[in-house]
Amino acid sequence: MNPLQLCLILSSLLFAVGLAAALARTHAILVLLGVELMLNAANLNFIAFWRYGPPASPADGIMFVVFSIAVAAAEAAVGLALIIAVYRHQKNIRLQEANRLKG
Amino acid sequence: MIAFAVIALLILASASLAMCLRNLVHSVLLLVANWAGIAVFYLWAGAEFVAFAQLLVYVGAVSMLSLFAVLLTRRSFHDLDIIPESVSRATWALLTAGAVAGVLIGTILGSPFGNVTEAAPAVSMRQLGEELAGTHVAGLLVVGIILTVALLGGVVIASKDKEDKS
Amino acid sequence: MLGSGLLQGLAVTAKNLVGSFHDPARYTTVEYPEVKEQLPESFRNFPFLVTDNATDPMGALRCVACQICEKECPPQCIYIEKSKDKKPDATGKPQLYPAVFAIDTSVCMSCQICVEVCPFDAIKMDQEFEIATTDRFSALLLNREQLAKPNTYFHQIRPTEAAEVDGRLTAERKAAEEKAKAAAAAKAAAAAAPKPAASAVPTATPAATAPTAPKPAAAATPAVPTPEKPAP
Amino acid sequence: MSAPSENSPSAVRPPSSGADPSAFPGLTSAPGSNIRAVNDPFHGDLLEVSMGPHHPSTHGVFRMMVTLDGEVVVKLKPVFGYLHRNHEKLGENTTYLASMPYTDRLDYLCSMTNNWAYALAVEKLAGQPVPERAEYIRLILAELTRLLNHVCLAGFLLQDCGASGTPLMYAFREREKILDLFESLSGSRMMCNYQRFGGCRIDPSAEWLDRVRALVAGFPRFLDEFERLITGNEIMMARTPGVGCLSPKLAISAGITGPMLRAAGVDYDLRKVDGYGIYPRYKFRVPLGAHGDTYDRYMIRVLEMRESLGLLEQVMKDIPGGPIMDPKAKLRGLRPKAGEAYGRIEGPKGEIGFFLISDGSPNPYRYRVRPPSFVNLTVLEDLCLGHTIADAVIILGSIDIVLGEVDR
Amino acid sequence: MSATNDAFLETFPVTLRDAATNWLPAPWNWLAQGLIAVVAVLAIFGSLFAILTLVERKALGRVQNRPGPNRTGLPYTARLPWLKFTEGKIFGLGQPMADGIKMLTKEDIVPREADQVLHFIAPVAMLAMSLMTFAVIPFGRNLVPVELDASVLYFFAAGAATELAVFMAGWGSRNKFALLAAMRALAQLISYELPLILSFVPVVMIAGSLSTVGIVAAQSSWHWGFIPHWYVLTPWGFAGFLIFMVSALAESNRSPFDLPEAESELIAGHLTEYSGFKYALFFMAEYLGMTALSGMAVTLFLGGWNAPLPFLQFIPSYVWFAVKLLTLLMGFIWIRATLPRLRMDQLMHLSWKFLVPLCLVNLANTTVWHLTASLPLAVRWLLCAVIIVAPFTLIGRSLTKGVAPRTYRYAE
Repeated sequence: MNPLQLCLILSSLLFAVGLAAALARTHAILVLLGVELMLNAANLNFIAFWRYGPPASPADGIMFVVFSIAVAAAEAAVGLALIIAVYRHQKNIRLQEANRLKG
Repeated sequence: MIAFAVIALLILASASLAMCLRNLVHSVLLLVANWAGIAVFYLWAGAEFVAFAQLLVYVGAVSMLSLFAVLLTRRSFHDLDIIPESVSRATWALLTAGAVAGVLIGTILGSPFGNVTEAAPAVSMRQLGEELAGTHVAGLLVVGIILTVALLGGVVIASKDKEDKS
Repeated sequence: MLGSGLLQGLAVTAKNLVGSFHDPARYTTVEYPEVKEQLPESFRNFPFLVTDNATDPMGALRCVACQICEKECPPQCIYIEKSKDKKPDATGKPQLYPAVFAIDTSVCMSCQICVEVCPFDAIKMDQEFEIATTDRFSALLLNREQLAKPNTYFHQIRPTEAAEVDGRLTAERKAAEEKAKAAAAAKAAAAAAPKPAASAVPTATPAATAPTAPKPAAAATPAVPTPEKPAP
Repeated sequence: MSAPSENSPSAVRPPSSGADPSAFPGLTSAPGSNIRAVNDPFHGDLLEVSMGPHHPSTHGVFRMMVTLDGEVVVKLKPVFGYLHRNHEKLGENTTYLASMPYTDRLDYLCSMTNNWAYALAVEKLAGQPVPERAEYIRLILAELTRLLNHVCLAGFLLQDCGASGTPLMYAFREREKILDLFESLSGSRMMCNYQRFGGCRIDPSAEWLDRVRALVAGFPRFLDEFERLITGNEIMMARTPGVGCLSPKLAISAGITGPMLRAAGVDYDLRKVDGYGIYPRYKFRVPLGAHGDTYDRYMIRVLEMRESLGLLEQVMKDIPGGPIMDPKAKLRGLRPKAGEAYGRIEGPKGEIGFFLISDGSPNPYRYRVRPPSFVNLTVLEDLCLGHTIADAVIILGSIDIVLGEVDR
Repeated sequence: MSATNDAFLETFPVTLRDAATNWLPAPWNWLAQGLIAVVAVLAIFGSLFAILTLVERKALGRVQNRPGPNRTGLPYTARLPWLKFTEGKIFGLGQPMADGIKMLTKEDIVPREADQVLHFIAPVAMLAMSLMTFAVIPFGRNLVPVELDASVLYFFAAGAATELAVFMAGWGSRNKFALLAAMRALAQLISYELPLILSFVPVVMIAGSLSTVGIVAAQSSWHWGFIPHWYVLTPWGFAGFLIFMVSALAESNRSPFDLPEAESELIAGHLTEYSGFKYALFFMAEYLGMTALSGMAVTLFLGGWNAPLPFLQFIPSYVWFAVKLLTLLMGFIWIRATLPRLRMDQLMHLSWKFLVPLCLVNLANTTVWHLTASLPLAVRWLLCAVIIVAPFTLIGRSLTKGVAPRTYRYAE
């Protein structure tokens, strides 16, 4: 097994953990954080390929991750704001009960 | 390789623990540890800039956001313990995740990767900056706009709507 | 402009910081156990009993156990037991003396009312304030022996008031002696021929600017009702 | 914590202008529009915090049960009595003279004015005249006490604002000078026990009067420096204006007196209204605020200090000689005729008054204190609602309470 | 570089390190050098912390017209002939040691309801994070523990984690005051992170480097031989420096931004339930964080270890760094001695409505500076000064609107 494969396996395991959390938990914050985990797993892949993959432009992998981190930050901010807004309306952030769009 | 093993253990253990715990604050803090672990992984892989960006954004900012969300959506100190999830739901989730992981790992192991480059690609800060402000300047602008919109959107969504104060 | 007020404030503190090294008005700390400030003469802490004779303090207490201070003391921290016998006082007149005189300094609030009401100048305020002890009870309950301090000590801590008191007391003594003499003479005269005695007896009146408050006329008002005493 | 369970009607604070405006027109709290009802189940959770009795900024053993919405105070319950010492009952069970040292311990910063108010009440009751010189000395001491109290207050207020002790230490530096004067006159720095019915206990020497003159001459320099440090400070200007506004209406109906009332713009100063002592003979002005907020309360005190200094300068010029104590004054065994009297003066904190009923015995039949800080404290909740917890602290500081007087 | 580069004193620390480690084989050599750097940082800044606590208390005392701690001496110093006059008190120099002993021997109280793990981790994490930031500060010409390409980024990434520790402390204590403090700390630290980072972006732009060593090197020359090239002497640099220092005050929880531990409001904030050694760790972390931020300010704006004038270069570079660092630290203390505290909402306004816009303006200002390089220096300087002072005045005026000093009427 070469190091690239190891890194990829690590990232897929991390992705699986995030997926399991997003599916199993009902607390909205945890679901959102599970999604964050999956995003991070993807970023791991970029870096792994940048490090061990066939040489392309030397900064491409890094560029990908930088943009991905920025977008992830935006996603987290909006997601958490949404959660707070939902909580304001329903006093609860269990996802099963947050199935109405109108408060 | 030992370093990789330690980092991988840190990442996976903190992630799975975070996702299993009942106490939300602990979950978030463990996730922060996980993010820090990922940053260490980047460092290990030689991507300094990404590692520090990861630390700054995730450990510095996203963690704060999550903690704020946790604090703002609770009723008391003891309100944090989440009700246990239903067993069937958890089972299905684990099965799905396991299946996905299996497929992914199977693919990874089955694919021929050939020879990996051993030497880490050398990227200087200056190079990165030029790339960011040159080749990828469109992306940079778009990200800037997305972040601004997200900031405004976050503020608008989370701010109290005054007229709704019944 | 924003920040000018802050800069002004910073200038003030800087001035004080620098001033504390050369300007005594900006360095007001007195480092207590090494340096002690001169106490003002009127400083008061706890009462003490004045005795006229330093070598035999118990024999020469001015206190005659009239118990006025005991009755007037606001927190009721004075306890007096009268003696059974009488001793001659400074004028030679036989007087009672306190068999027990105790002040609970843990209760005393240093108000000086006992001093003001004492008709005999027998109790005065002390200036000793380093009286911390490790025992809350017995060590703070001062008895007659601990309370008694000679008149010279009184002169030492409060020269003006002591001189004034001494002057008044000597005048009173002299008057009393003259009165006694006159009485004796009158007696002798009465024995010789029954006619009214000379009644012009000069009595000393306190000066208007006395450092203590003017006292009620004399000990001649014993009709002070005792306030209800709290249960011991 | 359990906000939704709190459904008692008294806990409801309606958003705008009070439950029953007709009942107590002035006494409805005037919270800002951002105050929510305590039992509103919708908007977030409330946190009930017990500030005190051992909290750094409650000025003693005072306790505030504060209900917070985030950082905003939505309910505040003052709890006091931790320092209750049975003052009034003690006064009824001791002689008139023996109550005098106890009055020192009411507002232990201003024992001289407490003494004076009590002496005034007894003098009224017993019909006791006071010599001219004593009146002068009393006025000097009262104004010095005002300086002392206000300068302390300014220091403590800044301490509550979070300045790490510096203004307070400057204030105490000046207060110390006044306390030294008190000590050399009466023998004690704070528990002066100086006034008597019918005059004062000790005649001040000429040297002492000179020291007062020197102090009065040097005080404005300190005040200028103090104001340079504080008054123009942007942080102070951000913290205090508009915080804890007291409307004149509420102030009058709640019985507020002293600088707090005058900061609300009501012209009421017992020195002018009653004209007790020799105040009517001298010219001084009474500063009045317009907003009744914390900044006004602070500034009114600073301005009052300046007025007091002017008054002292005038008074120090013509102190008459003569006795300090009425020679006929009876201290021990005073038995006033049956009757009642109320003696009040303008203390530094407000109207300090003593109400006495005599039944002809050596002890008063009824002895009642009207403590200014206690009455001023009653509007605390009204001032604090809608402000943050940090503001509640400085509002409490600007009310100027001394727990010895509040709890008695 | 001048000839003083290899003066004995200048190279002394490096020579010493090399002498101690050169005999080791290559990888061990590297490890030993790193370890020596860590130990040196710990020792120097640990003792600086100790002295700083004493200096702060003494300075506060002097400002308040009192001497400050001056009793606690060190044992046996009274026997030294040249210290005899101090009677063993040596101006209170023993105070930090006594404090340390007191802190160590005090009972460590953990509330029963507290989150034991977080309560324990918080001080450790706090201290670890503050110590990590020292890794990239160039203390002298060749004295930087770790030379990174993106060291400025590293500094702020490591510093960002301290707010988590504050949160852990406040949350883990299960105390309402501590919880309020935790909320405050989160909001404050995240709000001031932004101006803190934005304020030095101009420096990075102009210096063209994200490495601290490179930034210092870019400042190490003189205009006309006597005006140093420090960034603080340019209009945008000065504005950036001020914003940086204000944000640094807030980031290190120092007065007037000490809201998380606002004594008069929240007792001790997130430290309410801490005692003994854990409290000492927090205290230490606070001071170390302050020192690190000051060190960064020196590096970014004050020319790092460069001497102010060319002929002063004979003094070793680390001495210059120390002098500048101590000056900034004294500034921190001076401000603490003077200013009252802001309120939470005002604190946020200051950051979002004042500092952040100013930072953005400053960024534009820097561009102007960069593009007008052809103009004479004085013209360029004035132009940029106007560009930054005008918005400062305008925004400042809107910030303090309606709070002018009042006039009062008097009743006769």
